[in-house]
Amino acid sequence: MSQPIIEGHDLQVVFGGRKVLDVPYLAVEQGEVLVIVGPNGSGKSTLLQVLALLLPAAGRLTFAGEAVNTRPDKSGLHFRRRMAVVFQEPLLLDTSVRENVATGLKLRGTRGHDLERRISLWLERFGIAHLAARSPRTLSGGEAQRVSLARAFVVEPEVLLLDEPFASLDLPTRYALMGDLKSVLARTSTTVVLVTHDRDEALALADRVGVMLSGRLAQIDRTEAVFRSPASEEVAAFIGVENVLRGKVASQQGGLAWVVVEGRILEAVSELAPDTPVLACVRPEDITLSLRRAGETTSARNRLAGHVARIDDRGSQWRVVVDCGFPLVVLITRQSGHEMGLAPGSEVAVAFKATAAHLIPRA
Amino acid sequence: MSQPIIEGHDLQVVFGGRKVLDVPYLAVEQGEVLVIVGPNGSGKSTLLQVLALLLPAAGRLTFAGEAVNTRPDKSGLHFRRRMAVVFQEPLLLDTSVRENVATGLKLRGTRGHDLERRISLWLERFGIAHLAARSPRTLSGGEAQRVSLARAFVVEPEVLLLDEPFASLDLPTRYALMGDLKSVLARTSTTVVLVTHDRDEALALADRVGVMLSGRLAQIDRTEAVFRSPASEEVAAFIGVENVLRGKVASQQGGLAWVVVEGRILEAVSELAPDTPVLACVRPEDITLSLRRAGETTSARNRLAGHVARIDDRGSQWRVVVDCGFPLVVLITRQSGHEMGLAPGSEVAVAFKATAAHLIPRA
Amino acid sequence: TSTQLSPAATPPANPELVLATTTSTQDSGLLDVLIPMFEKQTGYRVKPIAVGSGQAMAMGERGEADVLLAHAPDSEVKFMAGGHGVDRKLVMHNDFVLVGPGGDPAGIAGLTVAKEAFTKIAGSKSLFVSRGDNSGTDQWEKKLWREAGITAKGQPWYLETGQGMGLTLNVASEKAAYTMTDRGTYLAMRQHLHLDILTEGDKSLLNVYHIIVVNPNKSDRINHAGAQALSAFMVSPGAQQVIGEFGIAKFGQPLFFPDAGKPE
Amino acid sequence: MDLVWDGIAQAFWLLVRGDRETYQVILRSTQVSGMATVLSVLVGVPLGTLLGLSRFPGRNVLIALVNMGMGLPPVVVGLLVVITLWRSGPLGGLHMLYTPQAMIAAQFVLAFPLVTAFTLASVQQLNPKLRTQILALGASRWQMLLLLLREARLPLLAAVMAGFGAVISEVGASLMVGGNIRGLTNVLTTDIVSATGRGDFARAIALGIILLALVYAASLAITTIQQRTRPS
Amino acid sequence: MDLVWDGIAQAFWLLVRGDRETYQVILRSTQVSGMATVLSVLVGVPLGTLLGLSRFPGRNVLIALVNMGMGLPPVVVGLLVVITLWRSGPLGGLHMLYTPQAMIAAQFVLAFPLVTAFTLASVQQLNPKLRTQILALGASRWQMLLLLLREARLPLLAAVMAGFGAVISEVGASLMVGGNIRGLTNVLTTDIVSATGRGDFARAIALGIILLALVYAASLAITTIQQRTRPS
Ligand SMILES: Nc1ncnc2c1ncn2[C@@H]1O[C@H](COP(=O)(O)OP(=O)(O)OP(=O)(O)O)[C@@H](O)[C@H]1O
Ligand SMILES: Nc1ncnc2c1ncn2[C@@H]1O[C@H](COP(=O)(O)OP(=O)(O)OP(=O)(O)O)[C@@H](O)[C@H]1O
Ligand SMILES: [Mg+2]
Ligand SMILES: [Mg+2]
Repeated sequence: MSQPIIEGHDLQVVFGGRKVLDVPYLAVEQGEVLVIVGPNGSGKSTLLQVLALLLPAAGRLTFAGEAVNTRPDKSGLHFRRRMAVVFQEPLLLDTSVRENVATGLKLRGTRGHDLERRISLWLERFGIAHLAARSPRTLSGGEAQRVSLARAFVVEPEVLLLDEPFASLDLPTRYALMGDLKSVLARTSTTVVLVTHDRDEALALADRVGVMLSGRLAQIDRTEAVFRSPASEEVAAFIGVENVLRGKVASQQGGLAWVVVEGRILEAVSELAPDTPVLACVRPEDITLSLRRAGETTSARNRLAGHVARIDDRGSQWRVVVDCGFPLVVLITRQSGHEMGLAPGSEVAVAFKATAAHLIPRA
Repeated sequence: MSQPIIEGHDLQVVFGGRKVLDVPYLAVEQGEVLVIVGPNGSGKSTLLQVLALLLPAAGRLTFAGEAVNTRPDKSGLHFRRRMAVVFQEPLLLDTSVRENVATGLKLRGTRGHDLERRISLWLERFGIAHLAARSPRTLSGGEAQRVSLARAFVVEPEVLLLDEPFASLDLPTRYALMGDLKSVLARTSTTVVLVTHDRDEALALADRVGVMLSGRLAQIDRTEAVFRSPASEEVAAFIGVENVLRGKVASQQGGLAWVVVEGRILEAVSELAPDTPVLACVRPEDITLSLRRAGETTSARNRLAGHVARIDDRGSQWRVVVDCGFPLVVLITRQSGHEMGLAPGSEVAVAFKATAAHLIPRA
Repeated sequence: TSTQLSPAATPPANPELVLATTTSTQDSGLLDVLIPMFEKQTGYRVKPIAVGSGQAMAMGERGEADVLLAHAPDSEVKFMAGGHGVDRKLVMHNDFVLVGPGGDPAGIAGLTVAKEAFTKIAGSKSLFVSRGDNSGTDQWEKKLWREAGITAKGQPWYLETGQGMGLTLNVASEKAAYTMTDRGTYLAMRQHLHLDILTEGDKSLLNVYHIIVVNPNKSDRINHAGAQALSAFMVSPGAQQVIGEFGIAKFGQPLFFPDAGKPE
Repeated sequence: MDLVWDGIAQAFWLLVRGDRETYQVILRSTQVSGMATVLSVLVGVPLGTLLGLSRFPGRNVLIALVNMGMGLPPVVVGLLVVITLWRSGPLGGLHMLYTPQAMIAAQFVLAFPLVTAFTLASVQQLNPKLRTQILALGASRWQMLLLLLREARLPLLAAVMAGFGAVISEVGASLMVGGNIRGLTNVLTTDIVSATGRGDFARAIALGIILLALVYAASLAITTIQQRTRPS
Repeated sequence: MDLVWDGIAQAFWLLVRGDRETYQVILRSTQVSGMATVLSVLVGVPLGTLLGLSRFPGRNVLIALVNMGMGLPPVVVGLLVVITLWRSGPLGGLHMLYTPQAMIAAQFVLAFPLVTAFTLASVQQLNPKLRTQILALGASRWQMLLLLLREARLPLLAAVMAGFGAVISEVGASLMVGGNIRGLTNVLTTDIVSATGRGDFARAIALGIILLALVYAASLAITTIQQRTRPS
């Protein structure tokens, strides 16, 4: 792999006596899309601001191999101009929309025809050309967000730092932009660090995902890896692995482990030695659910009988809690829920593959 | 049905010469959750502000049967105090978090123990008790949003007007709050008007959904009805019915219509007369997709053969465009996509029920 | 006459000249006539700074002014004795008058001896407004109280403004009080005042103006030549004639009486 | 510069010796200007808020008038107040001329445009959506005004300071309407003028230093309040 | 009140007759105070911005000094400038006393604390995140300052007006430093004082009215700019 475009060592930020950010090492690779997810107040925006050289942090930071000062002083200007930031809250300047979009370019000395062309292009792309002469004070939430996006993209930077950039956009626009973003990134070699609360956004865009918990990067890895194999119970809980079952490895052979959970045996792909206490994580969408005739039992491994304890309507999906000795959360489409006529009390069978169960050793 | 709590006639708002809101009639029923969806800039926030008596509008408005002035003047104070609003952008006062949450109650004259109890309760519920003494300027985006929510909920109003209230909350919190909200609303008889861009939020919470397009309520109906039977092509497009097929009713019998689309016959539940030009709407998630051996054809109605033209990764779901004479968009889980080993060019069969196809007559 | 003197053949090396003058000469407009004359004749550029006689002499002492026009004989004598000035010439006089409300509660109307008037005012405890600003007028008034053997300062009926004549006259008018004023200022303000001239004509009410050339040793920046030129000009026949005629057109009577060459 | 040192020494002695007259003058300065400032805040803050928040025809003319008010020459104000309070003037019957009350009136006229203009500027700079937010919280008109002013408290305190600073250091109007009558209407500034007029520069400087110290004390108090209310 | 009418009539005639001296005095007032205002903006705006944006030890003391500066008595400033410029003073060699330049210097000392304090207050009221946002757009320190000031332009224009209003209407310092020398350093306010001293109230009022008109014209210009830049 080539040299990381941004590399941080021992980055720390303390606010009001509390360590809000504490990252021993972080590398952002050239051209990748790194998505940061995490609970509110976990330090995502703080990390982004440190990377953007806007917030002084303890530690060392290099940009394309060059050491940079983490204090937002003059020495950082050169590097700041190679990046662009979309903040969580679009803070527009008290001038026209067009001027707002022009500002970043003007500050970098772009003038004349080139300036006009790029402004028009990006106003167009974000669907705000008709708002060009308006004052930001009169914009709707989504319109303001688009201006904020256009303002960052127009400078066509090497690194884009985006803090929940699509939050207040309507769905069709959001999907369109996500598509656009992917193709733009594929063409140029722009590096993106993106903070989001939208799991689908993360899955769709990310090359790698970092999970931020209480100021620490609890896990940072390729997207599939994070979602399949969360590094800890907390990560698992946060990224939506709702089923974290306490058990113990009974035996293991050829990378397949048999785990005892509440008296039932589960099969999982794992190299862990027998007798290791473990947490078995199974993502709700990896579990299939089918109706079962009353009284019918099943002895197959990873195929458990139970009954529906509770159903939460989550829009296009239902979150079904199945009691099979222990509670197991299953996600099914609204559609199939209706078809099965599922209701609390329904007798069901749940099943998942050995590859869907991920084991974390526990202390 | 009892008397609507809010009723509006001929509500109109004009900004800069443009009619931003134009609603001939709107009734918000006592105790319901009315969700407003629509593209950016369509007038959702404007509508909410008019209902909150914060923006003067042409037209008439009644609150629990009483006529109210749409100008935000003194006469509206009494009614404004029976409502609470969460704005799209949390605008907190320059004092402590606790004071911010206290403000609404204090303005209504609540004092002493009752005040303290309710503040503590709601700070707790939104998980911000530890932030009570902090200045809002130091909060993270999600923390600020929680304060904004607590500030509205603490007054326990008759009507809650919420403008993208969960936008910057992390997913676990969002789900927890959506669950809480449902149970709170079930207990009290609070009326809610909620603006959101999150389709799942709408599906999970709404009793009724209003679709706002260019300042007009293009459709307002029970949730299922809107999502199953969009009133127009535009509504269909906006709420994510991506398959809108131009056709003509060939024959109709006993509520079942046969429609010709691009030379293929589709079955749909409809009372429309033969020869009516129609648009057939099919939601991508209502279509099932299966692999098909190369060359295999199918003659069954609403079961079409085709091949995968394109796959968009949308996180936990894939959006698959199938070319079956005309393009048909299908949503499948990432899981089953992987299992089928789906790729552009794959030979597939798609199928949907007659009840999943909804016909709109076209001009 | 000498007013037709041709301008100086050669302009002086250091034309700038600071004249510290009493406010009355400035306010009456007399200097507005005399100074352009002088400037035309000699090529000097005079900066007349109108201040009280007290401040004028303080400026002289520090060498901040080159020449003074003052009307506080006692201080002037001290000033000369202190070696601050090198040449002091009598220029002109006008007179002080005692003015007061029409009702004249102290009954001083028609008196011609200032001392008597002061005694009556003090005896009846009638309000009296003093300038109290250490100006020439103020010093003169203080001297008259002293000569009358009265300690006025500190009495409840004796008010001090610490300000110029114009303001003091206004205060006296509004408070229906007595005050001592130079005739010129009173005449100029008469129409707005509820005050009448009650005592006048006493010799002790003569207000004498001298021009003093500041000791050039005070500062190496003093324009001594200019000071001497102005001093000479003020007592020249041409200037003296202008002084004698000034004010007749406006008030029907002269405001100043030329005194050059007369004994003190 | 010897004069300045003399002045500092004299100021020190005046204060230490407890010169009764000096203390009286300090007290009077504070009272007159303090009262004038309080009155201008009572008038200027509501007026400035109103001008900042509402739109009505003629508003710009009014704002220009307020801005002009910041340039009201004290001597002209003094003159007009004097003319009004003269015995022959419209308010002559009040017998207010050359009293501290008259000085308060004149200083009020000078200070309130400053307070109004500062208030106007700071209220206008608030996020306009803040008003809507506050109304939505259930505020009445008055409650909204109070909350808005709390949000703008930083520049408002600057406004109070500007008003107080302008009038306590002002001399033209105080002199004309007060008359600098010793023991009755003389204040620090008018005493400075008369000391200067007497050529007593050292005393003038001494009083000037005392005045500066007074203003500094006031501004330190206000600055402390102002900067404390805003966490960094 | 007849005096006021006389004054108005006289003001009218002075202007219509095109009295050369009057026009000269108006011009000199405008030039001197205009220049002093420009200088105070050049110093006060950067200083106020610095004080508003950075934290350093002693900052509060400095802010208090600036606030105190708003209460600098013109006569004290005049006195100090005079002492400095006196022949015996440290800058006596400049021969600046009793010149318009000296008046500009004194007025600058009076105006710049006002401009600084206004700037400080308005910069502090800006959203602190705005600085971060502007830096993120790629602004250098200077570009950031300029953009911030553009955001705060409303109260800044009020600051300019306050500075100009304070000095053009000021008389104490101008009198002491300029000496009210006819044709050289007399300005509107010092002329008003001397007309009042002469008892020529009508002329005093006439000049006062002209001064007010001048200030009103300036404030109308500034108000128009100020209010135009902010769409409602
Ligand atoms: N003062 C104004 N002048 C002109 N247009 C305005 C003004 N205020 C609002 N608008 C326009 O009114 C329209 C409706 O705004 P509104 O905020 O109601 O949209 P919205 O549906 O809430 O959008 P979003 O999803 O982006 O929040 C927008 O196009 C906006 O630009
Ligand atoms: N000045 C401050 N003083 C004290 N705490 C602060 C300050 N600024 C930020 N914090 C805290 O730092 C933590 C991290 O904030 P940050 O904005 O990085 O969170 P985040 O992960 O972006 O959250 P969100 O998802 O809500 O946007 C928060 O708990 C916040 O309250
Ligand atoms: Mg954040
Ligand atoms: Mg909106």
